[in-house]
Amino acid sequence: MLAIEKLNQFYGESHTLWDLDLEVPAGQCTCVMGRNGVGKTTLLKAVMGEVAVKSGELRYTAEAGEIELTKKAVEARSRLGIGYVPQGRQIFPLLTVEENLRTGLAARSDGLKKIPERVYELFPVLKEMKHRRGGDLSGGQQQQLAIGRALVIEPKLLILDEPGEGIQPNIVAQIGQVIRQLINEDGLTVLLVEQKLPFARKYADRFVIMDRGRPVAKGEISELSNELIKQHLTV
Amino acid sequence: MRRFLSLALLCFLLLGITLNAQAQSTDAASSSTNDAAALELLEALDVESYTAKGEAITAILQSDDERARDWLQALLDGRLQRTEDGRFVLVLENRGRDWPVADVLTGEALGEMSRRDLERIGINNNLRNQLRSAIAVVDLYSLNVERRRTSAERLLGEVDGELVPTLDDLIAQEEDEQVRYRLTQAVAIYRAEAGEMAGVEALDGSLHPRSRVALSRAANGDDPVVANAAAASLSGIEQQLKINRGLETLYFGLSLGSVLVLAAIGLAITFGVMGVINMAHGELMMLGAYTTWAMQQLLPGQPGLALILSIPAGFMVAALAGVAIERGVIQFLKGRPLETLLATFGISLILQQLVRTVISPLNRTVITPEWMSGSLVVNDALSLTLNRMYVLGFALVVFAGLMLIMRRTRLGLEVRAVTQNRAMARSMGIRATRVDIMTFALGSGVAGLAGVALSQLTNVGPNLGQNYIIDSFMVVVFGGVGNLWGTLVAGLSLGVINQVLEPWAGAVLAKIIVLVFIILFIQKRPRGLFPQKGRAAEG
Amino acid sequence: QDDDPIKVGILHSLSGTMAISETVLKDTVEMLIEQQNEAGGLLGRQLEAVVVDPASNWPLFAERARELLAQEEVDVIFGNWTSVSRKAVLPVVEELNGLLFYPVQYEGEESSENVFYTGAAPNQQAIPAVEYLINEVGIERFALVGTDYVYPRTTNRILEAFLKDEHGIAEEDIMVNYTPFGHSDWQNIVAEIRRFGEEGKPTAVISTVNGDANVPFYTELSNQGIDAADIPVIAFSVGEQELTGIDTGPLVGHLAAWNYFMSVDNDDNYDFIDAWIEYTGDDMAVTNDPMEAHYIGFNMWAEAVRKAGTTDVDTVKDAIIGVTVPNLSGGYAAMMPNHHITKPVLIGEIQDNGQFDIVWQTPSTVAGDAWSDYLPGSRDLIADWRKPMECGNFNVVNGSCGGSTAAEEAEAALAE
Amino acid sequence: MSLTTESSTNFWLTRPFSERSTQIFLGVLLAALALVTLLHVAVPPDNPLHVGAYTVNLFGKYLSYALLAVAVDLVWGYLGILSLGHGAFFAIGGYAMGMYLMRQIGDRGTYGHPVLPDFMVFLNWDSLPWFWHGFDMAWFAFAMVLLAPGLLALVFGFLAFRSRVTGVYLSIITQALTFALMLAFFRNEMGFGGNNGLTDFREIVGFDLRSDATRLGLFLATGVALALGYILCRAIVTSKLGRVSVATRDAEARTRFLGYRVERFQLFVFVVSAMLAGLAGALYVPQVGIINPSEFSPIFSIEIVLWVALGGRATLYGAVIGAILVNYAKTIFTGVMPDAWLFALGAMFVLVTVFLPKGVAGLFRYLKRRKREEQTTDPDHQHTSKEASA
Amino acid sequence: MSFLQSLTQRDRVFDFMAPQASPVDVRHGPILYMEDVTVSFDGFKAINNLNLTINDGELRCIIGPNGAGKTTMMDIITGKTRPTSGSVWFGSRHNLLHMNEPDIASLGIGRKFQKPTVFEALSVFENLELAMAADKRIFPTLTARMTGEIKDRIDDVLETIGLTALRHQPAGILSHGQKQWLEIGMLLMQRPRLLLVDEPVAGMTEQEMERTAELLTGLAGKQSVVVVEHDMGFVRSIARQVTVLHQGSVLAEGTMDQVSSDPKVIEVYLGADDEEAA
Ligand SMILES: Nc1ncnc2c1ncn2[C@@H]1O[C@H](COP(=O)(O)OP(=O)(O)OP(=O)(O)O)[C@@H](O)[C@H]1O
Ligand SMILES: Nc1ncnc2c1ncn2[C@@H]1O[C@H](COP(=O)(O)OP(=O)(O)OP(=O)(O)O)[C@@H](O)[C@H]1O
Ligand SMILES: NC(N)=O
Ligand SMILES: [Mg+2]
Ligand SMILES: [Mg+2]
Repeated sequence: MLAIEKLNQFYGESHTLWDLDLEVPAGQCTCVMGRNGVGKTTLLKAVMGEVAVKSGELRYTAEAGEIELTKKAVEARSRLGIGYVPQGRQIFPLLTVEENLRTGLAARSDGLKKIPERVYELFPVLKEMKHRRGGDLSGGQQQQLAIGRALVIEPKLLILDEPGEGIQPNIVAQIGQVIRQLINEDGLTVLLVEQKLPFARKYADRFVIMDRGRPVAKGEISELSNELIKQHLTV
Repeated sequence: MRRFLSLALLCFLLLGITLNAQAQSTDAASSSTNDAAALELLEALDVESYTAKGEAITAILQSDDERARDWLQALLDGRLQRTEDGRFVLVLENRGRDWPVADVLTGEALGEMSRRDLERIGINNNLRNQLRSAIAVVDLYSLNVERRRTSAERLLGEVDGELVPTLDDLIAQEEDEQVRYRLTQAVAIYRAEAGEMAGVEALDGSLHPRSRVALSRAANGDDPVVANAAAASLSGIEQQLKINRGLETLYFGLSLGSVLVLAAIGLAITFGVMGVINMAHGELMMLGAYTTWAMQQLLPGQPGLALILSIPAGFMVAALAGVAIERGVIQFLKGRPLETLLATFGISLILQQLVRTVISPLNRTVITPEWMSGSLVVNDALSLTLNRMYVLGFALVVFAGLMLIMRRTRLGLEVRAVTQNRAMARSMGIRATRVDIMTFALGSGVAGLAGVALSQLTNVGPNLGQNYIIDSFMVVVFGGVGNLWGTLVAGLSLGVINQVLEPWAGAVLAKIIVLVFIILFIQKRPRGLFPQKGRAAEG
Repeated sequence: QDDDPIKVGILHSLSGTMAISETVLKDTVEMLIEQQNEAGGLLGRQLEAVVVDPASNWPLFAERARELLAQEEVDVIFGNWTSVSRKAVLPVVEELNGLLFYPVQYEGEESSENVFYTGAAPNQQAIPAVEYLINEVGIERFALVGTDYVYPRTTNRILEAFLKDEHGIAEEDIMVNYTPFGHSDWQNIVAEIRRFGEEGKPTAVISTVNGDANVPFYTELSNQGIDAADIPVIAFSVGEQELTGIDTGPLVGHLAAWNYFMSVDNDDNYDFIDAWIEYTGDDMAVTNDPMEAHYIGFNMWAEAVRKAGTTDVDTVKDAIIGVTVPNLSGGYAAMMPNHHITKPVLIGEIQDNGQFDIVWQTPSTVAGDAWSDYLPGSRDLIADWRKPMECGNFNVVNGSCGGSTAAEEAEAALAE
Repeated sequence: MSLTTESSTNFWLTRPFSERSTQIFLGVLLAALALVTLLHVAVPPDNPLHVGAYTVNLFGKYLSYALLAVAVDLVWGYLGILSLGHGAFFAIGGYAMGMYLMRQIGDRGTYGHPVLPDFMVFLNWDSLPWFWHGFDMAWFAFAMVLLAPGLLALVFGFLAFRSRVTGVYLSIITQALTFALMLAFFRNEMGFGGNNGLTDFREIVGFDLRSDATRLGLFLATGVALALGYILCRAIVTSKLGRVSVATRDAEARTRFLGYRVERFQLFVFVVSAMLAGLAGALYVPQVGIINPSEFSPIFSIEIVLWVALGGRATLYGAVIGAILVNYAKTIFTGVMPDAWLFALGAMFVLVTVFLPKGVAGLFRYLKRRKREEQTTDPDHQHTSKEASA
Repeated sequence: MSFLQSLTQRDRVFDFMAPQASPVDVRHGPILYMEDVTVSFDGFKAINNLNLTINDGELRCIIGPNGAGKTTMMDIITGKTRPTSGSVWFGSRHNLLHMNEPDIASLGIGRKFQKPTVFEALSVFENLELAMAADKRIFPTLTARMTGEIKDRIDDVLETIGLTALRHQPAGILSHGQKQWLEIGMLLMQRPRLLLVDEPVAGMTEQEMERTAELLTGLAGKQSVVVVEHDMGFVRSIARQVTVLHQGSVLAEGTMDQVSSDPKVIEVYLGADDEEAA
């Protein structure tokens, strides 16, 4: 689905991603892990186009065939079916919940004018609070809104940056199940950043551990041993 | 002077003929023999002394020439002129260096003449009054109801004893309700001033200023009964006047408010919604106003049509200028809202000077079309100026339109999303660049519309924008940034407050008080009239 | 040195709020210079215009004036419109001993050794205008409406005193109203004027409303149906230039008092107009009173230079007193010892072609009075810059020259 | 922001002297003052190097504008308060000075009244209004130069900051303030000379205002005031209080949760800034010879902000550069191309914003960084060089 | 107050002369006491008759569904939000409802926000410096000096939060997790009597979570700590007393085991398969 090759990214003078290679197989959930500040969020932003990359390739397989993403504008990427749930929620604080969701309609190719009912089914609180301003929601509600908003696009590739953050346990579990369901039934591909091992273990297919801007270990999720964790995730 | 009208009317009546009866009996053949007499009549006008001219006017009035009214009208308009060879001509169009003229007596067009070679038969305000009255007298017998109404109106306060019986006759014959009412009133005013009870009674409840003058004279009269009745009438009228004055002030306030709303509403989009501190907003309005001027130049003689066409044209011109500004400058300042202040200030300087250099540093004349000038008369004490009524309506329509666009179209949602979180909006597939261009164009276009409207109220000149920019920002902020309703309510209420204060505080102090009021109000509501509430706004 | 051109400084705002009035004055002086050069220059030397833009900013006026005198070393300056700009420039021209020709009607109460006032003083405009209203039109009630600054305030004070003392007009028959610069909403004031005029006595408005505020003022007047025949407005700051920005149709018959109108029927005037139209290349170009003032001022200066045989400021200053040149209305203007000139006063009625029809004029010219006879503080002052008096504010009561000598004494004391 | 926190253990007022930027600034300023003085006094007038009285006067005016810009940068750059009304404080300081200068005229006015200024005689006033008393004494007037704007800022700021008026709302009410004052001062009844303002000054503390020596003195005094004002502002911004200000600018609410009474910090800095603006106005007036209500005009206040933005916000020296640059450009352009100078000035504003996002000062810093980068071109050392540059 | 008094009690006139806030009175046990607190936003009751008592030196965990009102509760304590009704006392002397944010902060209530908020233009070091407990009035702040002692303390905290290497970087460039740490560091610098910590371990790895747990349990005893967190593993590892909030009021209270076996809590919050998350 997405193949990343030799990706280099800089913030001003500081080199954040170093010759990064990464494969995100279609129809699977790939989980990126790593300590604070190693560049996970930066990687996702680079895929979305929110930060400029210095060099490297992002090859994305869409219906129309393989597309080089680095040449695409940000808004074009979401129109190619990439949904993004950023870290820190990034909802539109002064738009109502409903309007927040409606922004996602822009990227849909089918010109749908209504918010898919499925989103509300998944997060009933959003329906309840439809007319409240996004910024007034509680942290967890905002996170649910951010996920719901990405689902409005009906993405082919869903990028999630710590989606469980601030969400109550039973809904976290529910989110995990929905993701699995979408993967299994609709063939969705997921690129996930997650720190919480139980969640990763339960819902991801593959893992990648990053350190200092490059992957240092990868494999099937079952191969994620305590050994590896000690080695790369302990401070 | 005051009594001239009745005098004129009297002479006119003494002749025992009416012009319209005359007009029917005149035939073309007799006109050439009349020309010599006519020339003599006109010659009498071409003298130095205004007194002599006055006499000449009376003479014309008493002549039985059917062209008398036209001559008097031409004289009144300053179009009656003389060539060097002594011919009387009518100037058809007196702008520029050479004017098209026609012979007064024959009506034959004489082509263009240099203004140097023409000498106007001058009149002054006294003569102007006399002429108006003279025309009114003629018109009192006119078949045209409008003319009769105008002349009846002129009679208010101008009637004297000798005229009363004639007028009573006329009243009896008159078919038109309004003319009859005015004539009755005119007679009543004379009677009230003469201390007659009938006059006082007839004037009860009349709001016309002349009636009031008459009543107050009657109230100071000798007969205590009449005086008391007049005083009672007067106090009733005063009461009525107070109400009317209140309504008038409210109208003034709303109309000033609508100007503020129009000036601010475009800014409520570019600044309030997009966050661009657009100091060139005023100059965009100026472009709209100049578009109106240019339209009127393109369509000479059709100021009304030109004005209507200016609405789309003004919008387009300003919107295109807005696009140019957005593409040329503002797009490079994303995320640096304060810098937009600097750049757009520069743009406003450039636009101002551009107009000075390319067009002129002087103000331009924009003509008010017939249907927009004058007032809508509600009653004798209250009339609402038409141009401002149109502007008020226009402001409301523009507001409603904008509201629809911002609330009901996708653009409204997208622009808010883009301003609140640009990166995220783009990640959601919103074409931020396009949204920026369209929104800025919309805000600018509305500024252009404001300019079109302002061209009917104030100077169309290079300083137009400067005069409104401060007020515009104040209205937007006072209403609460980002809230269109706020802009509307703020504009209208500031307008009303200002106009309510003005009569007792004076214009300067009223303005100061309004500013102090804004400062204090913001203390109470630090985020304007309609603030964004809740967590979201506090950040 | 002798072949160097004579430098003429032009100090008029070409940008900012005053550009609207002042730009044409810059062009006028440039035209006059061009004409003079075509006629062979002055003293065999060419003239050269030095134009600067004080941008309607008063401190900048002072700075530019200093630049003209100290850096450019101009021989004379034609400039300024507003009184405040003149006040800002005054200390500079006095200090650097320059010559300034000021072309605009103003409030008086000033006479500087270095300034020549070619515009009207109040006695050359306001007073005759009111006389006309009372004697010829029969007005009994006056609304004095003005922009809130010194010129209208002073003029109105003089007029109030004049109306009450000389014509016995009662307090309640005088209404006074001030508005800020650029005032654009006249609804209330015009309504008030309308009511003021509805009391049964013939009423007139005396307007000292300035510049940009006039268009909305007249627009409102006509919309509220105030007609010149009912309540005439006589203005002191509305000329042909201002009328080019107004739809004059509804204004016909309103009045203005000036010392010159474009419609003056005189061949000198027609020549001037033709030259102006040619110079601007605009068929519709109009002339106005301050332009005439510059025309007179320029010719007076040229004449004085010719008479003195030099452009030296002190010599020219002495030579110019008494110089007489033709004005554009068929008469002559003479420079008086108080640095004001003689002018005829004309009353004109607005025509629908944006011109004025002259309906009245003073039988002879009136000499400008620097110090008003109607103000208590200045009643006793006279100005005379001839030797030996050489004083701008000589107090005839105590027989001494007011501030100036005191300043000189202080300067002398300081120098020691 | 390169705050040398760790070395700043000395007395807060002397702290700026240890900064390189301040050293350079003061060095350049003092050198310029000395050079102008020298070229004015020691070089004969016919020498092309001679600096005339006109130029000295002009520079004096620029320097007072520069001080005003520094005052605005203090509140805008470091406190995040975009004041669109600082012209009011400048003008009030100017009026205080103007009143003193008017009283110095004494009976040398045109009407020769011993006490009343000309415009009061002319308006037929019989006595001095109460607020004019005391201005015949230099010490009182000079105190008022600081106190009057300071007091206005105190009252206005107290109300505004207490109510937590922020952002554009604050900007607009500062604008309303100066607008209201402008209209008020235009009124002749106010007793400040109306539109004509105060002019025709003769002398200041006994020195003839029309002499070149006084002019040089005023120029030097303004230069010194600018230096002192700069040092004071620098001392404030490098202190912990300066960092609290920056914190307030970026996250006002968060600063409160740390226990800082934000409104008082804002008030303090605002008042200091207003007083500096007043001082600038007081130095400006005797040099230009007039003060009138147009200094209160909102557009003037916006222009001040433009100088700061153009020079580079939040640098202080940028404000100085901006003020001098814009006004020098104005002087040059209005003389050289009187018909088209607004095009040039407008274009300058546009180009600087688009091409120099951090103003002229930003350009300096960019060039400095470029130079340093060239010295450390080894890409592997980027991380370390980044840390070293901190 | 007489005029004379107003002159002598100048601290009431000039705030910068006011003495440091008086110490908290905890003789009666609780350091924080909330009674019948209700907050409504346009009719929606985010907090509904909430009663809560925190004892001096206690470490209390608060859990509850999204939107239960946990953050709002902290907003009330810190003065950000004014309750519609009810009372909130700090110790037995200070009525928090009569104070504003800085007053409450200087009394010794520190807070870490759910969404990390740091001063982005200031360096990490300066962020900590500003947070430090110190005299926060104007003139002391203006004349404050950087002593070796202060530097050592900041260095200590930098070490603890693992940001030593980034000390001179502007806080704006930190990653999400690093900002979380910086906020915790600022809280440590503040040395408050009562710490309110909203979701401290969001976005942290297991190991970092352990460190945070140690840190917070270490503080308890000397200081009182209120932790809001959704990570049950973390809560279990530090919790002694747990309060469950639901729809603005207390749903359950007790030890972790008691609470997590409460069917109501399982229903609204934990969900059936809680054992996974644990
Ligand atoms: N200003 C406001 N206007 C309207 N509703 C609000 C406002 N502030 C909070 N709320 C609502 O109050 C409820 C409580 O919010 P709060 O942030 O306290 O929840 P929380 O317990 O912290 O949740 P989370 O665990 O998701 O952070 C939520 O439903 C929220 O939508
Ligand atoms: N705008 C920026 N400018 C400079 N450096 C930045 C910027 N944003 C992030 N960084 C740095 O880049 C590095 C990677 O940041 P990133 O946000 O990708 O980390 P992360 O792996 O997502 O961490 P976390 O788990 O804390 O979210 C960090 O060291 C951070 O300080
Ligand atoms: N002198 C004038 N009109 O200001
Ligand atoms: Mg991250
Ligand atoms: Mg919360």
